[in-house]
Amino acid sequence: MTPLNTALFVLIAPLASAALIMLFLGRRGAAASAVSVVTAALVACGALSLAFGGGRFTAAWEWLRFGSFAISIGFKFDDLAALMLSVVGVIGLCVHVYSLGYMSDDAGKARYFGGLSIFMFSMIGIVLADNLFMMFIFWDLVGFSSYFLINHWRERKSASDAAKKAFIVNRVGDFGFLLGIILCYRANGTVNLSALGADHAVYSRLIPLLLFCGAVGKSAQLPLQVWLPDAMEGPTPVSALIHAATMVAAGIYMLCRINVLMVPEAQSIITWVGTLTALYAALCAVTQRDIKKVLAYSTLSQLGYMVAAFGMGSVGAAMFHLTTHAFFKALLFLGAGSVILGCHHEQDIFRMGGLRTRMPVTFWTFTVAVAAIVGLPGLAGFFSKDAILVLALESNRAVFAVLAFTAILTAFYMLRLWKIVFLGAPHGESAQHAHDGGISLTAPLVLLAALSAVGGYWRAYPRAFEGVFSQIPEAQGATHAIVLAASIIVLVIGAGTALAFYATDGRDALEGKSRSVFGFLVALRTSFDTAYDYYVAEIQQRAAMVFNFIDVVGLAGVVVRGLAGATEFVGFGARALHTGRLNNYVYWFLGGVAVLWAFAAGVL
Amino acid sequence: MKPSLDAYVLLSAALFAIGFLGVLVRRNTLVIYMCLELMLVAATLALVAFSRFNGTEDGDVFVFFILTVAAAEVAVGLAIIVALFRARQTVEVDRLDSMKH
Amino acid sequence: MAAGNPWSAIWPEISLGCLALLLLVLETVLPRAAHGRIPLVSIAGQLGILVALAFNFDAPQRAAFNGLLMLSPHGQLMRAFFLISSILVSVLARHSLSWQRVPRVEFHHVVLVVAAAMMLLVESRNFVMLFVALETVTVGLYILVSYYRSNPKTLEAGLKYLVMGALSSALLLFGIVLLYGVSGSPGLAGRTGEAMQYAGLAGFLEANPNNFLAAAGIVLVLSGVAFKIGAFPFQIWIPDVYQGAPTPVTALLAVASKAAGFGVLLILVTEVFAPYAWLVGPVLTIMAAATILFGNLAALKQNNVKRLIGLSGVSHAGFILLAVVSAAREPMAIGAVYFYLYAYLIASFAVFGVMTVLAGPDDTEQELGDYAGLARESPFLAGVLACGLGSLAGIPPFAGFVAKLFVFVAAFKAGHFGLIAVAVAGVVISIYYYFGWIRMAYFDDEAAVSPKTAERARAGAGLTLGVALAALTLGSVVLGFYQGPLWSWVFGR
Amino acid sequence: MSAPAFDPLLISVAAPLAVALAIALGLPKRWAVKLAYAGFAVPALMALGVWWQFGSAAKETHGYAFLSRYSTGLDQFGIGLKLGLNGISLPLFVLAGLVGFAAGLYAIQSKAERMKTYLLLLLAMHAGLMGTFASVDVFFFYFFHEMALIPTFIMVGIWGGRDRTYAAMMMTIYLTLGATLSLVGLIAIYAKSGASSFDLMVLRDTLASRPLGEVTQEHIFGLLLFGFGILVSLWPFHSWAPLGYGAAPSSAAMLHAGVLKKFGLYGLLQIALPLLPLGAAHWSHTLAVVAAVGNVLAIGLVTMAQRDLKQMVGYSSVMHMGYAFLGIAAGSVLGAGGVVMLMVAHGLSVALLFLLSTSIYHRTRTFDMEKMGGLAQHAPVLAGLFVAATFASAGLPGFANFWGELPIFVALWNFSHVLTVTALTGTVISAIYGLRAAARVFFGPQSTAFAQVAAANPPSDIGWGEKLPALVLIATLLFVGIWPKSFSAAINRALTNTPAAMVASR
Amino acid sequence: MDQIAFISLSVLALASALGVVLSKNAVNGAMCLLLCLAGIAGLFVQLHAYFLAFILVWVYAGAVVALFLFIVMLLDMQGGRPWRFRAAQAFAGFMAAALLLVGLDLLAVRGRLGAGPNVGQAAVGSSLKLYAYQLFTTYLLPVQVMGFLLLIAMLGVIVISRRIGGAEDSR
Repeated sequence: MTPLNTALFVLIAPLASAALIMLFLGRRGAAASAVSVVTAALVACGALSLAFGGGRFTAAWEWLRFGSFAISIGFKFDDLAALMLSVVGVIGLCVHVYSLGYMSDDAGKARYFGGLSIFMFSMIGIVLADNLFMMFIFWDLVGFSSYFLINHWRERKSASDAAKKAFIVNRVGDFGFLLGIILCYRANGTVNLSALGADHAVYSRLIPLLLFCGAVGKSAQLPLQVWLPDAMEGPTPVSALIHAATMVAAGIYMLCRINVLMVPEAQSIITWVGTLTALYAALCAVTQRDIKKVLAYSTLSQLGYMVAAFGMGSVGAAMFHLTTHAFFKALLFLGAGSVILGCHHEQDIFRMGGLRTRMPVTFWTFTVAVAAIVGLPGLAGFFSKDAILVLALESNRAVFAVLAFTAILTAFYMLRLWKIVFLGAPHGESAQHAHDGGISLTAPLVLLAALSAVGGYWRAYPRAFEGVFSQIPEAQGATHAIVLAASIIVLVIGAGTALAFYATDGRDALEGKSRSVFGFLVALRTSFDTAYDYYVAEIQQRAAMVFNFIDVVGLAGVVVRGLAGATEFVGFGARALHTGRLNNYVYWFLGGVAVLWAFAAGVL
Repeated sequence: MKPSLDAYVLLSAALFAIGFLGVLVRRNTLVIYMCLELMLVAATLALVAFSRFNGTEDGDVFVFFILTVAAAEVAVGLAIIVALFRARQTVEVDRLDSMKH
Repeated sequence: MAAGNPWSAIWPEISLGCLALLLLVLETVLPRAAHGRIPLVSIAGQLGILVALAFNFDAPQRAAFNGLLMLSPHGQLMRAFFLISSILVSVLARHSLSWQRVPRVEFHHVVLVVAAAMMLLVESRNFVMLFVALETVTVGLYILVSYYRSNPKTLEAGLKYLVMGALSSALLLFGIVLLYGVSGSPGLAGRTGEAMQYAGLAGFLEANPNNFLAAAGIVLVLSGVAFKIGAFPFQIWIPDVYQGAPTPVTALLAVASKAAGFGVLLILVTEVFAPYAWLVGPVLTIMAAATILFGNLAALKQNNVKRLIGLSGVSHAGFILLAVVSAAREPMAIGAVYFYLYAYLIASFAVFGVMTVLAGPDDTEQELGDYAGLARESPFLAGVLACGLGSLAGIPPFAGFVAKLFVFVAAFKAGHFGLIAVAVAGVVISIYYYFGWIRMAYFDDEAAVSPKTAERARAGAGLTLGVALAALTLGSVVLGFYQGPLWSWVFGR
Repeated sequence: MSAPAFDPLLISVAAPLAVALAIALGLPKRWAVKLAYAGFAVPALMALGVWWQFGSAAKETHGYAFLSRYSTGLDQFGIGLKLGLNGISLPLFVLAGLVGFAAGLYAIQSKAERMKTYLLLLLAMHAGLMGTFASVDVFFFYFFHEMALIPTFIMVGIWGGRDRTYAAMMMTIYLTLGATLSLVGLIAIYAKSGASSFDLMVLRDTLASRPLGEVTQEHIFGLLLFGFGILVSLWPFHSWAPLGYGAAPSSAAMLHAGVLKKFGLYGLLQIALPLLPLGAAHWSHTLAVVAAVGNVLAIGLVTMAQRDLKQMVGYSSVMHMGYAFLGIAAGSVLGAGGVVMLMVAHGLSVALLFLLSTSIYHRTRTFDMEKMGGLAQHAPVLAGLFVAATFASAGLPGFANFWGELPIFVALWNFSHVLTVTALTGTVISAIYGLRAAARVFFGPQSTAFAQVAAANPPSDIGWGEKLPALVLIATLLFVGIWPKSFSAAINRALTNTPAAMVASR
Repeated sequence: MDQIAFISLSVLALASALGVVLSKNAVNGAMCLLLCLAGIAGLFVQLHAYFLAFILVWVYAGAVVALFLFIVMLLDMQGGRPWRFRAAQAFAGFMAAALLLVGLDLLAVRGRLGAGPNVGQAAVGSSLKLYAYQLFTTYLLPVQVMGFLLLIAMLGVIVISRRIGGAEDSR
C-alpha cells in the first residue's frame, strides 16, 4: 500500500467500523466491540507504519465548490501529523483494549464502541487535515463524539448535562475558531496549511487569536475550561482517550499547525492564558475528592503548560509535552478506571485507601505515571516539563515563576491522590474487596507505563519525528542548571509537603486544618460554574423569556391579533350599516349621486 | 315671450328632486312609489322640452316607452305591495326590516 | 340566416321568447299531470339554443335594426353567458321550486324573457333600446325576487329591490335625458339629433369634452349602471335583497344581472364616454377601490350565507371594475373582464347550487352554522362547495385564479398601482370568510351537524342539478389548468 | 420544443395528482392506500432518476435539462406548462420528491381519521410541490405553489392539534398575503420587462439585454422580498410559522416546513436575484440586518424559551431561514450556493424533526418538554434519530446543513463583518436549544409525568412505519453531508452560468 | 300668454308634487299626484306634444293613479299612522333636497343650455301619425320587447297577488 492509501485506510476504517456497528450491530455488543477493537488495532498499525515508514506527502480532492470558493478534503502528512497520528493510534488501541474489559457488562456496549470508532475517525481527520475548513469539520465531529460518549449513561441527568455542556462550550470556542478561519480565508485567499504563508494581512493579529479560541474551547483553557471536569461523567476509558490524551490536545495540535500565522502579540496572550490555566487548574485539583476530577484538573493544568509552551514560540516543546502527557495521563486515567472498577464504581478518594496491596498492577503502573507527571527525573514528564521551563526561563521570568509554582502544586496534589488512594487502610466496603482486573485491563496499563517511563528520551526515537523534536529547546549551561535545580526543588517541596500533610485516615487534611484555605480553593474552583450558571439562568434565559414574550404577546398577540381584531371591528361596522330600512338605503344613493355630481362639477 | 328651455329643465329637475325627497322622507310604501312615478314623469317633461327646443325627434318617442314601462312597473310594484300588506299587515318601510346586518 | 333580415340577427333572443311562449302554451294545453315536465322542456330548449349558438359562434360585427343593436363577438360571448346562466337558474329553480307552493311554469317563462332581454341589453347601441331592455330585465327581476310570495321576507326583498331599482332607473333615465338634451343643443359644436344612438352621442362628446351638463348626465347614467353591478355606494341593497330572494334568483341577480351591468358599462366606457375619461376614470377608480374594500369588510363577519355571498359578489364587482378601469389604457383588460365574468359564473353557480340543495322551504335563513359537518354528510356537496369557494377566492388550480391574474396583469399594464394594493388587501380579507365557510363544511369540531342539514345533504342534489354541479366543478378546475378555448373565444377575435 | 416521449418531470407531477383524482372519485380505502404508496413513490423515484442523470444530461438549454413544454392555450401571454430543471431547481426537486415520499409513508402509517381525504390532500400537495420546482414558467411556478398551499391549510384545520382552527386561519391569511404580494411582484416583472412572457428563460434573456430601471427594480424587488419573505417567515412576519407548525399534523408540517416554505427562497434566488440585481443590491442591507438580528438572534432566543417541542422546532425553522436570507443578502455565487444547500438540508432535517416530534408525542402524549425525560431508555432508536436530526439542524459537519451554513458565513463576511458575527452566534444558540431539547426529552431520569404515562402505555421504540421515512431523510442528509458535490456541482454550474449572475465573491 | 300659462302650470305641478310628499295620507297623495300629472300634461300641450299629453293623462291619470287609489282603498290605510316629520330625518331629508336643488341649479347655470331657440317645426309627439311612423319603423324592436315586458308584468301580477293556497299551487 502506498502511504496515501494507508492514510486513507486509517481515516476510513473507523468510519466503516462505526457505520457497521450503528447499522447492523446495534444489539450485538460483543461483535461490535470486536469490530471496533480490530479496527483500532489496524489503525494503530497503519498509523505507526505511516509514521515510521518515512513517507511524507500531501494530497487533496475537491469537496465542494461555489464560484472561486472551494473546500477540499486533503491530507498533509508531515512529521507533526505523524507524531500526533502515532499518539492517537497507540493510545486509541490501548483504550479500545482496555474498554473490552471495562465495559464488558455494559448494556450499551455496541453504542459505546460505535462511539469510539466515530471518535477515532474524527480525530484522525483532524490530524490529517490539510486545510482549516477540513480541520474544522473534524473538529466539530470530535465534539460530537465527545458528546456522544460523555452521554453514554443516558439515564443519568449529570451525564446528559455534562455532555450538553461540553458540546455547547466547545461551540462557543468554535464560534471564534470559525470566524478566525473565515478571516483567514478572506485575508489570505486560502486556508490550506501548506499554502498559508507568513505574509500578514489586514487582520493578522485577530486571526491567530480567533483561531486560538478554538483551542481554548477544545483544550479547555480559561475561561472555557468548565466543561472538562464535568465531562468525567463519561466512562473512564473515554476520559482517558478523549478528555486526557487526544481530543483535548487537539487544540495544541491545531495551534502548532497554524504556527506560521502567529504574531508576537497573539503569542503573549496565548502564553498567559496557558499559564493561568495551568495555575488555576492546579489550585482546583487540590481540593478535589473525586479521583477522576483530580485527574481532569491535572489535565487542564498540563494543557495549560502546553499552551504556554506554544505561546512562547516552541512547537517542539508543546508537542513533546503533549506526547508524554498523552502517555502518562492516559495511564493515570486507565489506572483510575481500574481503581473505580475495582471499588465498584466508587470515585471518592476518601473512601478508598490501601489499594496498594489489593491492586498491585494498578498501583505500580499508577506510581510510574505519578512519577512521570510530577517530573521525577528520568521519566517522561521530567524531560518535557523541563523543556517548557527552560523556554519560560529564557523568555519570561514571570511565566517561569508561575509554572514552577504550578509544578509544586502538581506534585502536591498528585502525591495527595496517590497516598490517599493507595496507602493506608481501606475506608470503605468496596475498597476492601478491590482487586486488579483481567488481562485486557492490565495490559494497556503496563504498555502505557513503559511508554511513560521511556517516552521522554526523544533522541531514542527513530528520526520519524525529527521535524518536531528538533524544535525542542535545550538548555545550555547555567540555564540548564537552574532549571534542573528548580524542578528538583519543586518536586521535593510539592511531594514532601503532600506526603507529610495528608494522612490516610479517610478525611481531607486540608479541610480539617485550614477551612479558610480550603474554602477559598473550593470557591475558586466553583467560581466559573457559578458565574456561568448565573449567566445562563439569569441573563440568557431571562433574555429568552423576554424575547419570547415580545414575540408571542407583542408580535403575534398585539400586532397580529390586533390588526385582525381591528379589521374585524371595521367588518362589524360595515355590516351594521345594513340597517334593513329602505330610507337609509336611499340616503346611500343620494350620497353617491351627490359625490358623483361633485366630481362632474369639478368640486372634488 | 315664451318660456325658455332653462325654465322647463329647471322645473323638471325640481320635480325630480321633489320626487327624490319623497322617497327619502316618506315611510308609506305607496307614497314612496308615487314619488318614484313622479321622478319618471319629471324626466319625461325635460325630454319633451329638449325634443321641442332642439328640434330632435327621438325624445318624444322615448316618452312613450317611459310611460309604458312606468305603467308596467306600477302594476308589478302594487302587486308586491298588496301581497306584502297581506303578509305583514303594514306597508310602513321602517317596519319592514326583518332582514338587516 | 340572411344578413338582410334584421330579425335573423337576433335569432337567439327570438328563440328564447318563442320558447317562453311555448311554455305558457304547453301549460294550457298539457294535462296537469304533465306540468312537472315543462321545466325540462325549458332546459332542453335552452340547451338546444346554446348548442346552436356554439355552432354559429363566429358572427361578424354588424349593426342591426337601424343601429339599435350591434352584433359583435363580445355580444356573442355575453349571449352565451346569459344563456348558460339562465339554464343554470332553471336547473336550480327546478330544485328550489319543489319546496314551494307557487306556480312553476311562469317562473321559467320569466327567466327566459329576462335572459333574452339581457342579451338585447348588452347588444343595444341606443339609449331607448337600452332603457326598454333594462326595464324588461328589471321588471322581470322584480317578479322573480318576490316570487316566493308566501314568505314575507321574500316580499320584503322584492319591495326593497323594487324601490331601489326604480330609483336607479329614474337616475339613469334622467342622465339619458340630460345627455340627449345637451347633445341636441344647437349652440354647441358637434350638435346631433341622433343622441339616442351611442355613436351619435360619442361624436358629440368628442366635440365637447368638458361640458358640465354632459358630465352630469354621464355620472347619472353611471350611477344607474352602478346599481346593477352593485358598485359602492349603490351596493347597499344587495345583502337584503339577496337574502330574501329565492336562491336561484339570487344567483341570477348575482351573476347574470351583474354581468349585464358590466356588459353595458364596458361598452359605455370604451365606446361612448371615452372623451370623458377625465371624469369616468377617477370615478370608477374610486368606486372600484371602495367596492372591493366595502364588500370584503362587510362580508368579514357575516353569518348568513346569502348575505355573505352577496357581499363577496360586491367585492368581485370591484375586481371587475378594476379591469374595466384598466380597459381604457390596456386592451387586454376587456378580455380580462369577460374571463373574470365566466370564472365568476362557474364558481358562483356551484356555490349557489349547494346553497339551493341545503336551503329547503325557508330560503331566506341559511347560516354558516348550517354547513357544519357537511363534508361528513355529503362529500360531493362539500367538494363542490369547496371548489366553488376556492375559485371565488382566486386560488389555483381553479379558474378564479387565472381570472384574478388577468385582472392584475391588466391593471398593472394600465398602471393602477394603488388599486392593485387595495385589491391585494381585498384578496387577503376575502380569504378569511371564504375559508371560514370551507372550514365550517370540513372542520367538524365547530358545531354539531344540524338534523335539517343532514337530511337535505343526504337527500342530495338530484340528477339534473348533480350533473350541473359536477360539470361546474370540473369546468372550474379545467379552466384553471387549461384556459385555451375560453381565452381564444374571449381574445381570439 | 415539444414534449419528450418519457417526461419524468411531468410524470412526477401527474402521478400524485392522478392518484388524488382517483381517490376523489371514490376509490375504496384499501385500494386508495395502496395506490397512495405509488403516488408518493413515483415522484421520489423520478427525482432520484433525474438527480442521477442530471450531470450527464447534455442537452441543456440555458442551463436547463429535461425540458418540455405543454400548451395551455395562453401562448399569446407567454404562459405555458414548461417543465425543466437547472442546477438550482434540481436539488429542490429532489428534496420535494424525497420529503414527499417520507411524509407520505408517515401519513399512511399514521392511521389518521378520514384517511382517504388526508391522503388526497397530501397527494395534491405533493403534486403541487413537484410542479413548483419543475416549472420554468413563472406562472406555473406560482400556480403549483398555491395548489400545494391550500391543502396545508385544510390539513391543519382538520387534523391539526391544539388551536388548530385559529392556527389554520392565521396561516391561511398570512400566507395568502405573502403569496398575493409575490404574485403582484411577478406580474410586475412580467408587465414591466416587455417580454410578454412568463417563461423564465425568455424573461432572463430579455432582461439581460434590457434591464429594468433602478427604481423599478427596487420597487419590484421590495414586493417580491416581502411577499416571499412572509412565505419564508422573515422576521417580523413569522408569527404564523410556530403556531401553524405547532398545530399542523406531522405530514403536512413536514411537507410545508420542509419543502413548500422553500418556495420563497427559491423564488428570490431563481427569479428575483438574477432578474433584478439592482433591486437586490438596494434591499440587501435591510434584508441582512432583519435576518441577522430578527430571525437569527431574536428568534434564536425565543426558540430557547420554548417548552413545547413542536413549537420549538417551528421556531428553529424560522431561525434557520434567517441564514438563508443572509445568504441571499450576501448576493454572491457563494452565498447563493450556500442557500440552495441549506434549503435542501433544512428541508430534510426539519421534516425529520417534525416526524420524530410526532413520534415522541405518541409515546409521551404531550409536546411539553417539561413533562418528558428519559425516553431514550424506552426508545433508543428514536433517541438516536432525534439526536442526529438535532445535530444536523445545528449544523454539525457530516450532515448536509453544514454545507449550507458554512458558505453563507464565508460569503457574509465580505458583506458585513458585524452581521457575520451575529449570524455565527446562531450556531451556538441552535446548539443550546437543540441539545437542551434532546436532553429534556430523552436523557436523564424519567419525569414523574412521563413515568405515569409510561406506566399506563409502555412506550415502544419506533417501528418500521416511522423508521423508514426517518431513515430516508437521514440517509439523504448524510449522503449530501458526506458528498456535497452531488448537488453543489450542479448548483455551481447554474449560478456561475447565469447571465445576470452577480459577481462572485464581492 | 305663454309665459303666464307656463308659470301657472309650473306652480300647479310643483305645489301638487310637494303635496304628494307632504300629504298626511295616501289618498291625498294620490290626488296631488293626479293634479301634478295634469299640470305636466298642460306643459306637454304647451310644448306641442299633444299626443303625449293625451297618453299621459290617459295612462297615468286614468290608469296608474286610479290603480293607486284602488290599492289605497283596498288596503284601507286611512287609519294608518299619519306621516310626521321627525326632526333628524326631516333635517337630513331637506338637506338632501337642498343639495339636489343646488346641483340642479348648477346644471342650469353652468350647463349653457339657454341659447336654444324654440324651433318651430312640428314635434313628433304632436301628431299621432308621425309618432306611429317612428314607433313602427325605427323603434320596432323596442315595441316588440315592450310587448314581452307587459306580458311578464301581467304574469307577475297574477302570480304575486293571487291568494296563497289556491288549488293551482299544489303539484
